[in-house]
Amino acid sequence: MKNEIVDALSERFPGSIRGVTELRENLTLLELGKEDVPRVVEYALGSLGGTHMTMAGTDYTASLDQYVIDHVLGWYDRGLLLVLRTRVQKGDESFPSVTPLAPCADWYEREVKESLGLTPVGHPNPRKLLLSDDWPDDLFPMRKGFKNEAPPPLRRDAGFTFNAPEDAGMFNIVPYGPYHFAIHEPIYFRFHVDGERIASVDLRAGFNHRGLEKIAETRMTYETVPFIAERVCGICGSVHAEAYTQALERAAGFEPPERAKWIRVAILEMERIHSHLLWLGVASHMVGFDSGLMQFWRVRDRIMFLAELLTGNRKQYGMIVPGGVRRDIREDKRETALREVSTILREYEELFDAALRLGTLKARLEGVGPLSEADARRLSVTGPLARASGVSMDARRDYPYEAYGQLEFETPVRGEGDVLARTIVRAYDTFESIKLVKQALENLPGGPVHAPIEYIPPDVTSMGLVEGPRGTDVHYLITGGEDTVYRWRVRAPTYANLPAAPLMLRGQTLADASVIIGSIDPCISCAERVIVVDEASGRQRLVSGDELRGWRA
Amino acid sequence: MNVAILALNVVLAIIAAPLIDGLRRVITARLQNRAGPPVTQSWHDIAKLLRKETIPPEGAGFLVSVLPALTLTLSIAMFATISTVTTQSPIEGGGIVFIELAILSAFVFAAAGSASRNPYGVVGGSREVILATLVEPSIIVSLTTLIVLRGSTTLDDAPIGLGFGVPLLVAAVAYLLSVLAEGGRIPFDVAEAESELSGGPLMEYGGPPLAAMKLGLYVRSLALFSIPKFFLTALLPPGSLGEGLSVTVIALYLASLLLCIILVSLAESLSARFRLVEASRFYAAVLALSLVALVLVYAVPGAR
Amino acid sequence: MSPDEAGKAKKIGSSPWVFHVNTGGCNGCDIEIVDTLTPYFDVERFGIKRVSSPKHADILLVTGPVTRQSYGTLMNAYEAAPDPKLVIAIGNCACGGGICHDSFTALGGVDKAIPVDVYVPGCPPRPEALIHGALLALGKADQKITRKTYREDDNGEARAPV
Amino acid sequence: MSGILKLLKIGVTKGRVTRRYPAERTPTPEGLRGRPVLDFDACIGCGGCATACPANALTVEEGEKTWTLRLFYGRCLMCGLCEEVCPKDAIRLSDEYELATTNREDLEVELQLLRVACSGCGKYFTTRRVLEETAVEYSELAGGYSDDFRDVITLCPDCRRRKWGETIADAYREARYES
Repeated sequence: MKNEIVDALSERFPGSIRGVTELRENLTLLELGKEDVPRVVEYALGSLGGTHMTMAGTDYTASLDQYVIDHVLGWYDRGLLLVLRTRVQKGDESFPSVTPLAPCADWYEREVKESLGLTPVGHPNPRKLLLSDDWPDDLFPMRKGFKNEAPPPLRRDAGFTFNAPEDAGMFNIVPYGPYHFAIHEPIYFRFHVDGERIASVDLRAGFNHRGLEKIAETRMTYETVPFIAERVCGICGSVHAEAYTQALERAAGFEPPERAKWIRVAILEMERIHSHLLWLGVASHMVGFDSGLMQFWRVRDRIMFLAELLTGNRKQYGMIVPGGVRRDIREDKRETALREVSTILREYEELFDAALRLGTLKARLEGVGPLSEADARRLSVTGPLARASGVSMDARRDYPYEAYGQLEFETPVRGEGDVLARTIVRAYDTFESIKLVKQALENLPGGPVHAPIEYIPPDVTSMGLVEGPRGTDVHYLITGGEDTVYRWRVRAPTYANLPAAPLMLRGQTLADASVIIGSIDPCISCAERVIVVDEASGRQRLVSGDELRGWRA
Repeated sequence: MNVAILALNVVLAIIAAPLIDGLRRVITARLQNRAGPPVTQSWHDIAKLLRKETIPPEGAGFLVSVLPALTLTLSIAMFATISTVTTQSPIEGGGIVFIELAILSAFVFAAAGSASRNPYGVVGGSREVILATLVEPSIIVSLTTLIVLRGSTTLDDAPIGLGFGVPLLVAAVAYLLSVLAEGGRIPFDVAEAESELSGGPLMEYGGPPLAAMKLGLYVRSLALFSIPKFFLTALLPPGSLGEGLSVTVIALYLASLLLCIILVSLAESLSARFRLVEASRFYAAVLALSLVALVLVYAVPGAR
Repeated sequence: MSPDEAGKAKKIGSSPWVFHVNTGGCNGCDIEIVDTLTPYFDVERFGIKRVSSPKHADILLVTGPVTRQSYGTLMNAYEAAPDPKLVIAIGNCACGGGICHDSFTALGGVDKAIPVDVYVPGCPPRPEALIHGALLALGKADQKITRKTYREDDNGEARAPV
Repeated sequence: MSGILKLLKIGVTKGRVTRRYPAERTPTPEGLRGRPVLDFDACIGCGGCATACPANALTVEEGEKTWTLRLFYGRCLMCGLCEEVCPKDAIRLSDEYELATTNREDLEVELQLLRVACSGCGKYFTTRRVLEETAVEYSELAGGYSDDFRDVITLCPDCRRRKWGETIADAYREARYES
């Protein structure tokens, strides 16, 4: 098949592309010199309309004396993926930063810097992202030589450099988090507030960084990685298991049995229903609509009971593994499930009708936390956040996997770009998911649910793309020998979406901060990392650990 | 001044106020299809807080140790000025004292928040001040309407056979609406707003001081909830109520309390929290309504 | 349960206010904690209320394996909570590090940082299990499992459990 | 306004849905993944479960004369991989979920089996039960439980290799001698 994107890039940068490899259909790898990467990425995103999917650095010093850095770009409208590969030689651990030209690379480059020790030259804000304040600057956990068993001693006195407010003037510093009532995960925002108006925002996370990728690369086998992948996130765990499994199965050229594909769809969509209902409840709570929390979760609990019936656990289903699924859905359980799904649909319709027509709720959501379509594209945000800003993207539709190609569903898109639009997109998406679960269970084909994968070739670069409740989950995988992954890079949707938070918060009031942050549906443990964000700010100020401690909660 | 009734009121405040809050929690829970706590829950909460250790807010001084107790004292004093289960009021002209204490206790509560120096406490405190300046006038005006109609600044249950008229009705509605707002529950919990401000003024307090602040808020609510009864008893023909404890007064009292609690629960379970702007707009409308009532008292012939 | 814990539980009585500290959990346990507040399980029945400040807390519900970055904030929350206070470690990560027990960036269990009164394992624990854990902490439920040791003795006979 | 009324209708008509746990227990669905329980009599000590366990909740410690399997519920994901790999159904997931304890130790299960010594070098090399299991499995192949068979099966892998080596060497010498 002719690949217009590769052609366009070859035409525009004739001397830069050193090699073209088709890894598999619609996944092409381009070799670039490291000095060419920023221009090519900028052109591909800006002029060719691509989306930045992920970026991963891999330590190959043991075998090749070099590091490999891959940018993965996607074209949803064409169903294409492009890997831009560049190599950094050992001894010269630096590369030109892409961030000044394409801000969406910000976090990725900082992560590569701290975890592999490769310096992005020209990065405007190279602070820590996911490692703790007390982590030494010269210890790089994702290098293959680093052993899990030898962490440096804990220190409580380490500080973090926060950005100063952008404008001169009098501001109150209002800390938000790490333990805020409305957000169930630790993340730390610092607002500079003028009255109740938020003037600027800085953000520090990494509270949730558990180094799961390192564990997977050192301790796990191909068969057990899905279980740690599920624990990347307790809400959309199956999405991660599916994305990993997809990447692995594609690397092995393996097709799972037909029945397994349909069961996977049912599981993934059940998870989306519970996640969206959860979000609708939590968002209601964030704007002080506690009955919304109670009612949406009342309906949600039914799907949890159903999940427990089908998988044996309310979440962390442990269903999706390489080769298929672990449990079959027995006929009697399938019938119960179909009945239950109808009940859930009825209950949800009723609640949708009541809660989402509530004037006081609408008043709190409308016009709040705007994100323009241009900004959404520039930052390569994903999922409902992008779809509420008029960017139509859905990996289920655009990069079909499992049985999605044979199922009927729509992708709700809105253009307003405010919190209300995000709410509506999710609320309608829930209907689509209920429809999908129904279709999948009604048309479940016969046959086995698991087949062994005979051979997984080493050193294959593969990608798994799954549309999770929060957006496209991108798993980048390089297979290794001896039953273990060589590199596994999880790009959870929140990782792409959180950098948009400061943009949406600026100029809004403190009262709306919770729901604006919430409107991303942040899954901090997914993003697993975090720090800064405010690209625009210049001056910095050092904050000691003591100052942080004073805020407690 | 009737010391016996005063003492009765103080005891009543401490015993009944947490029960009122407990009842609100139960009704709200039922409207959310769940079991809810026992009615006595808020009591247990206060008792437990008293058993806890006090950790003073960081970096704050003298004020934080005094203001919580002051909040409680003012609230109890406020409740003590009115007649509750008896027909007589403990204090002559208690209506004026009541209004003054209502205003004062709101500001002391706000000050207690700001004194904790926690950014959320400060923001919550400033919100509380803004809200109080907006909502207290409507309470003052609608209460004044009642006082003018009854022709007495003493808040007691003397039946005066007041004719039922539009001014009284409008004043009662305006009062109920402002009481809703004063209850500090959703959608009016703008100052405490747990999911925005993590409890605002209350955030830095723990143990006994928190018990004092909480009980203060409960008693204050109870006091405000006690007023609608006067709109009802005023309608009764003169001499229909005896002296001292009165079954009719108690029945009317319980009914009006229940009405207030149900209204608060309904508002709490059927709406999202107002923002400061929306709350102010609501209060402005309520204030306008109460002013209309006051004007009507003089405009409608024979209203007084 | 030690007499000390029983004393604390008695003081907290039927008004346990909980403060939730996520020290790097995956959200699974955290969401189940919220789930216990919602209609099907509604722990307000037991007077349990989630509070927004550790200063109001009687019980700290700690989830997650205690990542390096959240260690300091966990300590702050623990120090800010007034006595008597109880700590419940919720989920595998909090109980023993779970799947990330050997991570370079996690301590691998809450008891490595602060004393834990009750462990509630599960990945995630069911809401009922969480309620059981809370009631156990308050001295209102009994522990269902105990340590078991099985030993084979010299003649090959099973000698179990010890 | 219609939203408010509809919400009120839900609140009033749906009634109380709260389950009465712990007074009443809702039955758990069949196939619930509760805590794994060990069957001491069935376990032979192969250690397959510990290898499969993604969270290292199951660990094996090999002493000189003892083989110890430790199960720590504080790490167990209840994924059921151990149940899948166990050849003797000695570990299976139960439907018990109330695992809260006040002591960390109460979350542990320890299972200790005896190891047997090699009939050649005297080194302890596997559990008695694995040996018995192997004996039963292979005795048929070997045409009954003979002394020869016992001599082979009770050797540790090193001794067995040496013995095979010697046997082959003998056979080779014999063949050369004959030629």
